[in-house]
Amino acid sequence: MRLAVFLSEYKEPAMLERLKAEKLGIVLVQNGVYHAAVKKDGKVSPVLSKDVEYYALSEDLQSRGFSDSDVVDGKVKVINYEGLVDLIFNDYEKTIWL
Amino acid sequence: MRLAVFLSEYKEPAMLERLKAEKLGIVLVQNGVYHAAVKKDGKVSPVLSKDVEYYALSEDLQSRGFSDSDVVDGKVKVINYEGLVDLIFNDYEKTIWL
Amino acid sequence: MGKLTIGCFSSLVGSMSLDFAIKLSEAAVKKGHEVDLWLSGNGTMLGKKGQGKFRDYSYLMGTVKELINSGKFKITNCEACAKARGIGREDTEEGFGIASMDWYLASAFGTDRVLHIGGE
Amino acid sequence: MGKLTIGCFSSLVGSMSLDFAIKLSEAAVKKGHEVDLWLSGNGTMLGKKGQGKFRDYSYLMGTVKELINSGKFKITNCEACAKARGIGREDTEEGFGIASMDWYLASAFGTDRVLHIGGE
Amino acid sequence: MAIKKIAFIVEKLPYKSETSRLALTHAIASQTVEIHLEDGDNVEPVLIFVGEGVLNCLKEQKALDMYGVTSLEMHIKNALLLDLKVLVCKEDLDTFGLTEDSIVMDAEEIGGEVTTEVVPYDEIQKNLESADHLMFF
Amino acid sequence: MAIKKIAFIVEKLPYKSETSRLALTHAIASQTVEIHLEDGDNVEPVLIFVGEGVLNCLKEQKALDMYGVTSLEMHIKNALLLDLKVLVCKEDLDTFGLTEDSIVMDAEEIGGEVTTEVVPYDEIQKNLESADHLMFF
Repeated sequence: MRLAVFLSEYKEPAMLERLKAEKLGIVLVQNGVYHAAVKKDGKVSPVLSKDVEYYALSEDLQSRGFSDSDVVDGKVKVINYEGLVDLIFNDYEKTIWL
Repeated sequence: MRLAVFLSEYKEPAMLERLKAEKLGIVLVQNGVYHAAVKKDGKVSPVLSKDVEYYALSEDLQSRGFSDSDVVDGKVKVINYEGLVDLIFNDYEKTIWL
Repeated sequence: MGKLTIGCFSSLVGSMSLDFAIKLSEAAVKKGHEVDLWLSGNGTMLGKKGQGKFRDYSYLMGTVKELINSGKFKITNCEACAKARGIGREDTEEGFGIASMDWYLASAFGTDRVLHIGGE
Repeated sequence: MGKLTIGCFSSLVGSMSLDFAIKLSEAAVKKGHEVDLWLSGNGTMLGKKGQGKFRDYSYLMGTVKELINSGKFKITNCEACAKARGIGREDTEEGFGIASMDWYLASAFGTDRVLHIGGE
Repeated sequence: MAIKKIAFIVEKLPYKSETSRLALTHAIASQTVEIHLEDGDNVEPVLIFVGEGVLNCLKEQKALDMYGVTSLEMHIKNALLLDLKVLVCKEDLDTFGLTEDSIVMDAEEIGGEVTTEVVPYDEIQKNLESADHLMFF
Repeated sequence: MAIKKIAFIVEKLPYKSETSRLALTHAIASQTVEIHLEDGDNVEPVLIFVGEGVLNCLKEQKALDMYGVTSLEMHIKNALLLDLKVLVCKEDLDTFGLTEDSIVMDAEEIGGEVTTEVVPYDEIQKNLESADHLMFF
């Protein structure tokens, strides 16, 4: 399956380790964007250590004081709500909001 | 100070490690009672590893399928709402709800 | 063009999940998609009449009304969840449906994508 | 006998924190203490008129009314928080106060114990 | 004529929030969804308890006595009574030292015929894959 | 004549929930509490940001543009404008690699005179001890 996992909080949900999918995307929204925008003790969030697609919502980055270019890891693609709509319809079949 | 810390969730809040008090009590309520009632991978919750007073709310244990005697560590005193009132007025001066 | 069913179980004001659901609906409708939005749990607060518009709290009713007027957006409150909170038909803004939980499953049956946003 | 000020910022039904606050108030009043209960954030939903009484959702109004009648219990909604959610005076059950946030601080000033229960 | 499979996945604890309760009531609503659909169309729900969510399945929950709200235990029995498929993750039960004796396995006393299935996570993953839509509570 | 000190401790992140915003608005309400009290009595608030809560203090929050809600940044500036004591935990800023440059340190542009104080956790602990009541948001 092609699965988009929405992560809305700044923690590492146990479920994230378990989910398998042919194509897996992790969409950082709301407080999930901190995974993309800050390092803790100098380290990038463990959430970003998987070999999957990553996205972060621009509106939620900006609300919290970050610009799109503040993203700490180049593999995270910054998208806006319009991009998110395309992602949901074109790139993935199923979604899970953690 | 004499400080009662209410723990209402089944996780280990970072703040718990930091708080210092002459007399510290940890009151397990709501989903905090799981710390007192279940072991994870055979181990008692790290929340119970401090040298402080522990209490668990009987009504919240029972709601979740535990009896008062299911508490996994003898140092946790099971109390009801009436006991909690006495605790707040007689044994502690300040409270924090984590 | 497709159809997206969103379920939002999070509260108004107390959480930003409803803001997220409405912004996503807006972007989808703008692109020509249809959206069904199911409100359950504290999400049912969104339809309450008479919400004050303060800058410290998000106010979504303006956008919701525009979405309803687009003809491509259906928004429905879970009847029991709303009623448990004292929100009946007379308390609910026009344009909001009120239905039992099978409405959400029926929408999910006939849709292309489901985004289920759980409660707090 | 003492006075306990409880602030509850958690939602009705969506969370059990309001149930906790009411049960604690009940136990305190039964022991002869006074209780001030401040409702802010989603906690303001507690005072909404017309809440349905279903067994799947907690229904606290009966106990709240008994507490109010005891004369040892004051319950007050945060005005802005309630209004942002569309809950004005006319939507609020009798016996509930409506005040700005300084009411809570004033209560905390003159009380023996404060239990502040945060939001979700 | 189509059947759409929806997986209701419960990973949250009961009571603190309303989430796991709403998973149950929404899954049970599949019993009446036909009235909205064409002849022969239907929704097939599967209820899945994983992670800390398995603690929803404990027996002897006294929530009704203590707080006047229906227990999750009773909701699960209702789901079984209505022949819903209920899966509980074996590994997660093990984590909490729980066995089939500790959890709601049937609804016999109210006339239920199907039983809870304790399955390895792999089986749950298969159900996520075969479902048309996922609702994660 | 008495002064009661209340500590408003913010440990939650902004925006996902309303909690940290309500900490600010309640702390600021101390400005008008006198009307409820006897002459000379007053409440002295101290606002404390610890743990992940320090992320509420970041500059350049565009919440108003994006979602139409006042940013936490603006609330903190209001608190400083009203001469509230604002403490931010140094160790927690370090954890996130933040410095005084990254956070709201003053409200000069709206006429504020006091500044945010970045202090070690020990100092925060002392404030918890000297406070009459604690409100943990």
